Amino acid sequence: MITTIPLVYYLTISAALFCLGLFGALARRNAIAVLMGIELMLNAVNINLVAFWRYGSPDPIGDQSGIVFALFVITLAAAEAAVGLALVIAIYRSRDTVNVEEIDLLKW
Amino acid sequence: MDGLVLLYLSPELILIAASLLILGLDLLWRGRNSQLLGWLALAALVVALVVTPFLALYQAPDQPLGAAWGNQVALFCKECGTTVVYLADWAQVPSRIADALYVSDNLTNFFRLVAEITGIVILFATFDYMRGKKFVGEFYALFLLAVASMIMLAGSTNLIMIFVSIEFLSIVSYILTGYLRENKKSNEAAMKYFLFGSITSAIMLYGMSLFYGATASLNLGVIGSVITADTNYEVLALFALALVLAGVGFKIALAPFHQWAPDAYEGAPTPVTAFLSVGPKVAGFAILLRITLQVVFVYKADWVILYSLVAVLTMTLGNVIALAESNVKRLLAYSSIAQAGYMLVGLAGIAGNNSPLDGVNAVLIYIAAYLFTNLGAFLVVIAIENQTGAVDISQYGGMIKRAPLLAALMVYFMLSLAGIPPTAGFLGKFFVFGAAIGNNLGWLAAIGVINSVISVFYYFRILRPMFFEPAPEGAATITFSPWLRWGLVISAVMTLLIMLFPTPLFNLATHGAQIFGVAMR
Amino acid sequence: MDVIGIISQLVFFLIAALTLAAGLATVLLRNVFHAGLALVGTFFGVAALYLMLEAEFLAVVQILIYIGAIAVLILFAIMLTRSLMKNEDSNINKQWAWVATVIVILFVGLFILILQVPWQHSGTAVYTDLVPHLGTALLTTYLLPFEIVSVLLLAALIGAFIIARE
Amino acid sequence: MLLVEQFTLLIPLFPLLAFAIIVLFTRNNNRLSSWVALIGIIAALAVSLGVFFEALAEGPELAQNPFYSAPIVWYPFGTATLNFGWLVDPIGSVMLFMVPTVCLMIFIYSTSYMKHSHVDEHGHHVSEDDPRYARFFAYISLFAAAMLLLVISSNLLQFFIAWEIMGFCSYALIGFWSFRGLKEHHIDDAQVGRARAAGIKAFLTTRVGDVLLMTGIIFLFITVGNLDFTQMFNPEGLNNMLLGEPPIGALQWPTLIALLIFGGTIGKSAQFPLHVWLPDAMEGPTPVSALIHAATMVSAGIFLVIRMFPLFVFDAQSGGFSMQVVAVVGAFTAIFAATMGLAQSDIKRVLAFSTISQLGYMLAALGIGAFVAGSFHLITHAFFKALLFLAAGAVLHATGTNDMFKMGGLWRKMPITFITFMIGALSLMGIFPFAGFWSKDEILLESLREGWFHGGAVALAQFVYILLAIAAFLTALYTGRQIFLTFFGKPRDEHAYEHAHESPASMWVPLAILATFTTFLGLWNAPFISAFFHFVGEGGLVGLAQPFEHAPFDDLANISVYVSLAIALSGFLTAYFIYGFRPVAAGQADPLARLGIIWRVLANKYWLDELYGYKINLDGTAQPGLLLRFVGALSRASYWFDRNIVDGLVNLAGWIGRMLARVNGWIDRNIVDGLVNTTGSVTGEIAGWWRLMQTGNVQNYALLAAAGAMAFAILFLLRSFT
Repeated sequence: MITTIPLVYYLTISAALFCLGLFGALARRNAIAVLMGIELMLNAVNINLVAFWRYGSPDPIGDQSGIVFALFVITLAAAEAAVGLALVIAIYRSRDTVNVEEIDLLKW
Repeated sequence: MDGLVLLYLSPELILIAASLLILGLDLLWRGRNSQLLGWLALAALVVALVVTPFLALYQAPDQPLGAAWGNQVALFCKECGTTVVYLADWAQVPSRIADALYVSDNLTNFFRLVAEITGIVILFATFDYMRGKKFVGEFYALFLLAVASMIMLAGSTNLIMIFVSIEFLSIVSYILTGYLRENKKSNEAAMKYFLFGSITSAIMLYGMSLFYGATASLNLGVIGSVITADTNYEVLALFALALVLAGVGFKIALAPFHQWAPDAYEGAPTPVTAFLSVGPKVAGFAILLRITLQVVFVYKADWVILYSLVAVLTMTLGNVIALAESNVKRLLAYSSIAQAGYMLVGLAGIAGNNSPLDGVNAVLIYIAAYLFTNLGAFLVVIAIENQTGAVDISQYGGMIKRAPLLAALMVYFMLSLAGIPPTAGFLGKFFVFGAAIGNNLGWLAAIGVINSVISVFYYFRILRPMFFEPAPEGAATITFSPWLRWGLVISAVMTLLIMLFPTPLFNLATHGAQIFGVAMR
Repeated sequence: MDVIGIISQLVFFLIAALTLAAGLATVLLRNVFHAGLALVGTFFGVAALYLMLEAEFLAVVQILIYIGAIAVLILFAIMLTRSLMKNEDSNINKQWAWVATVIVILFVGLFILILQVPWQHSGTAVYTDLVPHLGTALLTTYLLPFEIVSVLLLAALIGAFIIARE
Repeated sequence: MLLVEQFTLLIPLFPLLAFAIIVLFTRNNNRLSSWVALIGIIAALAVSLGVFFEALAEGPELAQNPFYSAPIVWYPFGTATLNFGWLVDPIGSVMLFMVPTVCLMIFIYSTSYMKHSHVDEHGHHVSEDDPRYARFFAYISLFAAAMLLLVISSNLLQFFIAWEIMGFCSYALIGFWSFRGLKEHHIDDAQVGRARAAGIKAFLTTRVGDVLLMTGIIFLFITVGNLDFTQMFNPEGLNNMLLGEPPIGALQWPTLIALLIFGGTIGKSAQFPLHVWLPDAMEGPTPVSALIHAATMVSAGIFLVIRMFPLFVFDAQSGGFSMQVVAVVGAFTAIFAATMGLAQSDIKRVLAFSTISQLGYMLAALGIGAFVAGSFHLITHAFFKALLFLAAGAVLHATGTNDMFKMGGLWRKMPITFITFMIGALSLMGIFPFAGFWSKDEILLESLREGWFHGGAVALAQFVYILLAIAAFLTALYTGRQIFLTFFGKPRDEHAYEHAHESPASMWVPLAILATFTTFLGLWNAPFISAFFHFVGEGGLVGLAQPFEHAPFDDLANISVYVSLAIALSGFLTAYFIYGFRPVAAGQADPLARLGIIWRVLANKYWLDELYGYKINLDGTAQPGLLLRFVGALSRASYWFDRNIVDGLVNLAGWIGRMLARVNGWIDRNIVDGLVNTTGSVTGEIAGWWRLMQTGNVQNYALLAAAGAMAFAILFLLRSFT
């Protein structure tokens, strides 16, 4: 398969997914939707890492650093999601909103 | 696995172990004896502080060292088949051996000291602040983890380690920021901090993946040597650097990645604010130094422009907006943004010629000066807030009568932040601007100098009500615990000593800078 | 190009199209719950891409953790906070046009970069069991971050508890 | 043998210790605090005099082999270490004689001056300590310590640190009465406001100079590689400076560095265009004025040029023009400040402008190379100016006003003050045989000789001579005016006259001592003795082996003496005809006001305060000038700006409007108003915009961050295609 699909394809998909995620993170009102955008960005990064590992590594079996990095990204995404959702729920409890635009007590 | 790994990680391990111990004891004691847990945390930090110099001075059995201070150890070195590698001098080490996950070198040791001192001073302030609050044990545990992750960030030389440490530091910081959960502002600060941090760290990760793609390695040393050798990667390296700067710049609060800072600083519990204004910032500089010098150093013309640009933005935005602030915490937030800008001036001033006025030295000296000065200023704010809840400049009236010590020390810290002698801050500015001028960035130094003049206005604006205005109706004199007094005394004395006897700091910084011999060659 | 090549290309394009479509749905769907479901779809698509890249273990991890844990967590959170978002006039904030501009420029920039850089192509056939090597790496070379992450997860757990408790 | 010089480092330590003791222990005991301060300065004086006499014994050889020791390693800069230590060369030793002596007089004087007397309900005169009496002595001790540290500094960085400590002390001392709760001491809110604004103004204005100085120091370190006075002026290091690429066009490195360093002097020694802080600094208590404006801070600026003189000389030798700049700035300031001094009604402000003017003399002398004359004037000026300030302080302490138009006829009430003031004033005018006569004449003689007789005509020195000669006339004129208004004629304010009385001994004894010095000190360098010259000038300077040429006592010197005496006397006589012959009556305007527009220009100090600095009004409010207004517009921050920005703009525009309307009646006020409104709204917009970035919406922040990162990345990408 590796011969038939160029690396650039994967990288393009990843770039597109990253940009979509960034859009979601910056343009969605709902804090949870923002989180989902961030998850998309992280997934895009993982595609990059795995593709680079598969195509670029001189020793893909012995040196799986791309995969390892992706694993760490997934793990930390989970930790981040846990803390982030806890924050969302705390905010929701204290002010009945999860709209990012309304969370602006602190400004100027 | 080499047991010595544990030795060379001992400061971090002590902190993590103490943190777990505190969690366990807290569970056991069900929230009682929180004061004891605080002392335990303090003890752990002190032990780590004591251990660190020994670690640096320890003579490796098979590798006698010339320098008294300078035990360079690479940990988890994949290529060399062992977990601990002694390095007499990085300058003589082939990049293959530099292929380590983590290093315990002079730079790490410098930041270990910085982190541990920060932790201790802030704990002094925390004892008062956390009295009567809930989940105190967990707070101390998380705080220790934050300090540990700060050190780990400074010692990382592998993209995975960098990412994990940054995230570790971030996540713990988010939690600490949102610690006052009944407080809407604290909640909101944590939320903003979290969202901003997650987005920028995703951007940074994308940049890291590009580094990996170009070099098939995650190690800074290897990435650097590949990128240095092949100019085809110039664009990629700089593109990736710009993306990575988003994540690191977020930690340091560099413009345009700074906007979370005032909000998060205002909402966070004040001791946490003090930590945020020093800890992540300083650790971010550690990693920015490593990335700059080990990876992209060869494209100096480009990153110098990038850093100069960001430095100008950061200083100017921080200082000018600070003029308009009346909340002391926000004001100090902008001030700390501006201070990071000065440090970045030093970074842009890296000529790589190992001269005493070189940027690496300058940044490290500035960091040490800033550390004590800024912590001191925050301790004053905390002392006042603990008693009166006041965080607005207008509420600071008559401090000279209500708390003469605090008022006098505040003058000193403000002088230091403004860079007026005889203070550590002056020394830092002298070196940082000197580095920039020495690297033919006279214009950058000039902008920095103009900025430091502007900053005098708002630093003195804090002092004005303290000295010249009557105290508000019914304002009591301000008392604070001996702990806080100790913190204040340490900060003030160190701010003075750094100016008067800078030699030890100077040596530390020089040793720290020496490790970059490889990159600078 | 042989048949297998054509088929694999077709499969790739199909997966890519599905992934991106699901991604687009995730960021554009008005109903957050639907967006969450689309997110699950995206995760599946990414898992399929991992499979095509012969990273089977990671594909499994993706499904277990991303879909099994993170997506479910997100869906729970959506349901907990759901009552609010019903009468929103828009799910997109005021700066969306700026954001769109930025991401379009960013995508073009990334695309140019991707085409321009001479990526290393040293990939060889793998077809072997990668998991033992991965395990070894995690417990030797990457032992330090591995252990640190365990502490980090504990910290995140405690933090989430402190922040979100009643 | 006991070598006093070994204890040089103790000199600043004594007052510093006094400061610490007062702050930490005795601050609640006024009497004890003043004694601590006095003992501190006396101890410093004792050691200083020891060092001074030892230095005198060494003679001119001291210049090349100064008392020098830098034992404390301070900054180990790799090869070049910067050590903390002391350096005493001839001129430094003279400073060591002058500074603590004058300081001691001021300290003694302050013990009485810082008491406020008022009449209680029983009609008794009661005298009460200033509420911050102890603090005052702490501050002036610190100030003296900083100045002494500066004098003995062995390197430029140490010098700079002392310099900056003084800057901060001057802020605290000028603004000493910017403290609420002094009403019962006749210090009203307006005075509080003025004091506060003056302190800040002094600090910020001098800071502009300090920043230039610091930049100069960094440049100097980078090019020469050392900051130690004994080592940095070696020919090798200096020549290194010339090797580098000239930084700005034709400006070579030595010129640039010398000018940056001179920038520090311009700020600290209140030279044009940074002189604006000094007149307002008169809001401080009078001993502070004497301390700052005679013995310490302003002298520090001149001393800086003296210390860096080898650099200036080197620059001149290699074709730079930094010395010309020093000469022109000095000469111009001398005459410029003298004109303004003519139009002041505040007794202390006249002295303030005279200080600026006299400092200009010193710099002009240094600028034309007359090193010894400039140095000598620095010393004599310190004595007679301190005397004048303290005497003026005695007057206003006694009368309760500092407006000369409310005084008159005081010589009968305060004879000692009058006599001492006269001695100081005659010295300032340059009347034989007082100290100022010798030193000022020396400067005039040098510029005369340099300009016309010494190797042909030198246009610059001619220019300097003419300016200084005119300034000498003006000096005599305004000083005469001051004397006649204050001490002669009929009392113009009965209340003030009634209130007036001779000062207590602790105030007049220092006056008498200073007057003695003022009378006899000039002989030290009188042309027929020239002891000062032999000591200070013959051995050259640290870092400059070339000895200064000794002007022979020839016909030219005789002519010069007569010319300058004639100038001074004619100035004094003019003053007599205007103010003495027919004394100004109560309520009568100043006769010179008939000069019309010129008078207005002078009385308003050329409107420079309005232009940049900021203007401090009588009611204690301050208006930002253009420069500060610019910063203020960016921020709307500091409270002066916040409250006054729009007012200030309106006032400025209104003033412009009035002036224009007066000259050209056809300018419509509406246009101006329209202009004001537009300006106001534009600046407001800018001010708002910066802060409005912080919207509170985290997605805005993140967008900026993402766009920023993207912009940097894309810029790098685009760069690769070009």
